[in-house]
Amino acid sequence: METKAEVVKSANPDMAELRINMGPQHPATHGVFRMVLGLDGERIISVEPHIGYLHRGSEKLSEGENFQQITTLFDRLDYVSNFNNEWVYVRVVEKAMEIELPERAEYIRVILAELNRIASHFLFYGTYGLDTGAMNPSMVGFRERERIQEVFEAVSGARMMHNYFRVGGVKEDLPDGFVPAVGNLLDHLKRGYDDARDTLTESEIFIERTADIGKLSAEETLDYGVTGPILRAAGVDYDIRKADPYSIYPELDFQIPLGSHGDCYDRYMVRMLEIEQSIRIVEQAISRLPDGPIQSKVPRIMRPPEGDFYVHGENPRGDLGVYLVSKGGTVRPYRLKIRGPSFSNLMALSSMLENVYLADATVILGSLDIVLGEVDR
Amino acid sequence: MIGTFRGLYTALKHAFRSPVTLNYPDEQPKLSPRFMAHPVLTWDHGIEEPYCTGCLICMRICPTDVITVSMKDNDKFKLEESKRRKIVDDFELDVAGCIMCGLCVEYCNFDAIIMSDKFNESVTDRNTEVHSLDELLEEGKEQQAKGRWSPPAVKKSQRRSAAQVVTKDGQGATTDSANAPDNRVALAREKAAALRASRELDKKNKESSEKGNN
Amino acid sequence: MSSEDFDKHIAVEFFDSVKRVIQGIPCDLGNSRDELEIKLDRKYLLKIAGLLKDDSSTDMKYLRSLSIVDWIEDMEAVYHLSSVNHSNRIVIKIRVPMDELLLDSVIPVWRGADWHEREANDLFGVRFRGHPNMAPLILYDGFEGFPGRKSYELAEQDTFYGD
Amino acid sequence: MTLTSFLTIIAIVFVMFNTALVGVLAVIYAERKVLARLQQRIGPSRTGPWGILQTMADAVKLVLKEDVRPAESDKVVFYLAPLVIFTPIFMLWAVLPLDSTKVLSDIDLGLLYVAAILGLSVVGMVLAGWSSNSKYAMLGSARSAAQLISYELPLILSALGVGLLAQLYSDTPFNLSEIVRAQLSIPFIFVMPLGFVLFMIGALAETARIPFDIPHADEEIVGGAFVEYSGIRWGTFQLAEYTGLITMSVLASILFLGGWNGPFSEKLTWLQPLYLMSKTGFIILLTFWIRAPLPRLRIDQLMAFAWKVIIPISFLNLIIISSALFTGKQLGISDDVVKGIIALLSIISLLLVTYFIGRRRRKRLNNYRARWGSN
Repeated sequence: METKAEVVKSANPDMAELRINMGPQHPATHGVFRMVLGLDGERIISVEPHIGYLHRGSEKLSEGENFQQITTLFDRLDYVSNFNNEWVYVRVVEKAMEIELPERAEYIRVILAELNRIASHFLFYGTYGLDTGAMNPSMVGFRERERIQEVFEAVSGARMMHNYFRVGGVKEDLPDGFVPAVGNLLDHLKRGYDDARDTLTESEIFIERTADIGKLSAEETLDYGVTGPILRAAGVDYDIRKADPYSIYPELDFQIPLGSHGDCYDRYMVRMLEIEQSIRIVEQAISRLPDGPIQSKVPRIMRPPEGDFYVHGENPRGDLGVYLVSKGGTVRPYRLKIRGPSFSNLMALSSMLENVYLADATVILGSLDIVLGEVDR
Repeated sequence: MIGTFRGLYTALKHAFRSPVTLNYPDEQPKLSPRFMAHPVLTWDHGIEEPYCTGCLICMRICPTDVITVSMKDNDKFKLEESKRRKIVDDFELDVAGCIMCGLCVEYCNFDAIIMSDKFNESVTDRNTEVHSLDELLEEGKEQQAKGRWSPPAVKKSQRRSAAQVVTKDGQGATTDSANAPDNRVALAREKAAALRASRELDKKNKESSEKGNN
Repeated sequence: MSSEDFDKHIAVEFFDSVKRVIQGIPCDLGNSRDELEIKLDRKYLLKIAGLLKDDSSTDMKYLRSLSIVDWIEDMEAVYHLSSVNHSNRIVIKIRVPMDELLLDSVIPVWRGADWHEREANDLFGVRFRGHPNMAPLILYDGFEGFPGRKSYELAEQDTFYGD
Repeated sequence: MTLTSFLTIIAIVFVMFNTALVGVLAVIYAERKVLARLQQRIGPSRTGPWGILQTMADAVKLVLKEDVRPAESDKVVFYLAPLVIFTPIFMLWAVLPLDSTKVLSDIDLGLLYVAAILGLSVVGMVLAGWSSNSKYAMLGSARSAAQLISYELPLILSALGVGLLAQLYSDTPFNLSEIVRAQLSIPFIFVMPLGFVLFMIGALAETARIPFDIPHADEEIVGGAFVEYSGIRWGTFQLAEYTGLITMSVLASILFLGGWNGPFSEKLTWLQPLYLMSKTGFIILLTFWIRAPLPRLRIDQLMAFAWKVIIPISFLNLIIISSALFTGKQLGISDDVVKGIIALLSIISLLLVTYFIGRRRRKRLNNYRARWGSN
């Protein structure tokens, strides 16, 4: 069937389409992402996404670094949820070298990764408020994120680029006074979540701006390879922590929030409800945190055996997968493919932006919650 | 319009809470003891020499290759004042390239390098970011004076094995610096020698230019 | 591969349903760790993709990722598929000779392969027949060479460690 | 027009322009501080005690900045546009009574003058957008034209309502001073709250403030009509915008909150300007408060909201007032009872409207609450 562009062009052939550049320098593109939009008045006719501005060649770099150094590379992929990235990389090497983790290390990883998920969703909340025009949500979102980052700094020494997970465990044990600190952090987060919910979730204008916008049906979402909150907002129950459980998730009880309409408001709601679920997970994990060693016996120079290994985890943005091909006996990976969720989520954007208002383009792009570090790698 | 009024009411509630932001230059942020800014070298006050023996492990493990180290014989060792046979001759750290990941501290066997908390270092031109040996030692003394680090009772290599648990294959942790193929060490020595030569060159033509213009 | 090797990782009935679905296509089934591995010739790629996706018992609706591995003498395209309802996973591995790097584009089966194929073309030079818009995705226009390949020297990144 | 009276007028206008400048600096500073307070931030605290000189510092910076003009932009119109926006808003000050005696020109058709002059600033916006030869600016000017024009109607209609009510008290109801005197007994906000709400919505849209912020929606078209301006020329736009905010607040407080009336305001006349300023300040704070948590509407929703909801209701408001006045006069009911009826009808319709606006929200939230418990 004819796309909108052809319809408009055939109607008035000599009319030049108003093409504007949204990005790479633009307040609403969440990073260095450029869209060339063909406009007919305020409505978008054609979309041309351009990526690659943040391409650092992480996959090629990882072929030049040995297994201890690659963790620093993974911190910089999805720079909003660093622990989750490190976790997937560390798990792929552990799977290759068949290393068992001590119980305490598993619990530490779950606590930190889920706190990172909360921080990442609060960042989404802040920027999404700004996309629709409200100023308060950004402060509410960043205030909560700051509190979580204080705990991260106490544990790993850095607020974002932690480099804290190691193959077979974690770098250092938790600082003393960590458990009470996380305890009152969770109270703060609950109050912060209430503030966040009261400001935006029920505001008429916000619902007017996001309900039934950027709708994507379940089949289409899956066909594009879109995963994470966007897929769950379309009603598909696929969360890797439940579908392909890893670490100690089977022992924790939590729900997977699902949407029904698959539009921007549902994506927003799914992420907000995920904050609640993650708070529950951290509470359970904190209460059952065992003592014991935090690092299993791992040679300082790792040489994984020959073969190819694929591991994926539930990153706040979707299904982050790492495919490691190793030639056995070498200190560096032969090939390390990183499957970023935002890379596939962004593919669905051009089909969502057909025949939509310019103002909605910002809202839809915001609802995808993409991070360009993971798209361009 | 209940949603809008609830939003307005929450905004009003925020007005009666104390601000969370920090008036930065006047109120300094409270850093945790594990805060990682760029690494600095530690000073052994007992024997008045750096802990670093120039063993090049940090140079090898650094993902962004910003550390350049060279080694020389320790004359204090000949006078039996210190047990260190080799001592660091020259140490260069390019803070601009350093990604503050902490791998050098983790892999150093002599507790010679620690992460400082000097995050607010800004410079006006690009190449003053390279900290030389004495600058790093100076900053290290500062950190020690500030109490962020004190010489540990147990040596690091013993500490690491205690923290680990034996897994199925039971491989021991072997420090691999000994059996690295020797061309690596030669390469490092060349690079350091080239560095020292270029610095002498700068010094010479700086003096000649001063002699020239005054 | 007989079916009892799979008992510890992959459900046996899943393995039987896959065999039933693709019995017409010459390929060998393997077991890479916990995923069913299918190695086959590139001629049957589109056919097998369509079969696996449409059949309700295998239901491979979600193409996780397309990775290209450069084995110097030839290239290997690895398709990671998984189904959302049964959470089973399949890996399709296809060897592509170095002199003729050409594959059929799987966009008709999975819309999501679009950018994966463009990225593979940018970084490795593997062309995909039938791809609607093969513009460079990650690299800027006019970039010579294929950075992903082993032959593309990593600029002086040689660390002093290991082999 | 003797020379001396002409010079005095010039002197008065000069004083008023300076008060406008100082007022704008104060309002910008107040906005940044109040918004910071609403978001648990500190706000400007670096320049001067509590950051008071912050806006002055910004102004000096803007003056020192280079004044860039896009390549093929239309030179004359580009330089003219900021003035075309600022002058009509500043002309409104001529008619606003500061207190019972001091007003620059006490003309009888003050309200009509306001209604006429308000429409002119739209022209400036379109000139600015069109002349700066940039796609974003052109989009911004098209948007602001659409919005300003369609939100003038509710503004003028609700002001008309005030004029109608003022008939009870004086024979020249459009004279702003008369309107203020008419509210001696009770400010009109209590008589017609619906009128006040409509006027505020119109005022917010006129000054392009959130939630009617689309002329320069930062996320979508990055600054709208004056995206290509820089330096003090861009400063004049900000000046025009914030003077518009002050003017609208003064107008709102005159029409609805009873201008300079307040306890002991007849006896101690020096109190009157203070009352006016405090009421204007209250309304300005109200706009800051509205700005913090509310997102902005999309352009088509904005237009639909104006034409399908707000304008019909402002007609309804007029009908209520005029029918109540007419029946009151026919049946000889006393003025206060008539005002009571108007107030009652106005409150009822206000509640009806708010209920009607919130129905989509209820639909979406209920199915969430049903599935995920009270959220």
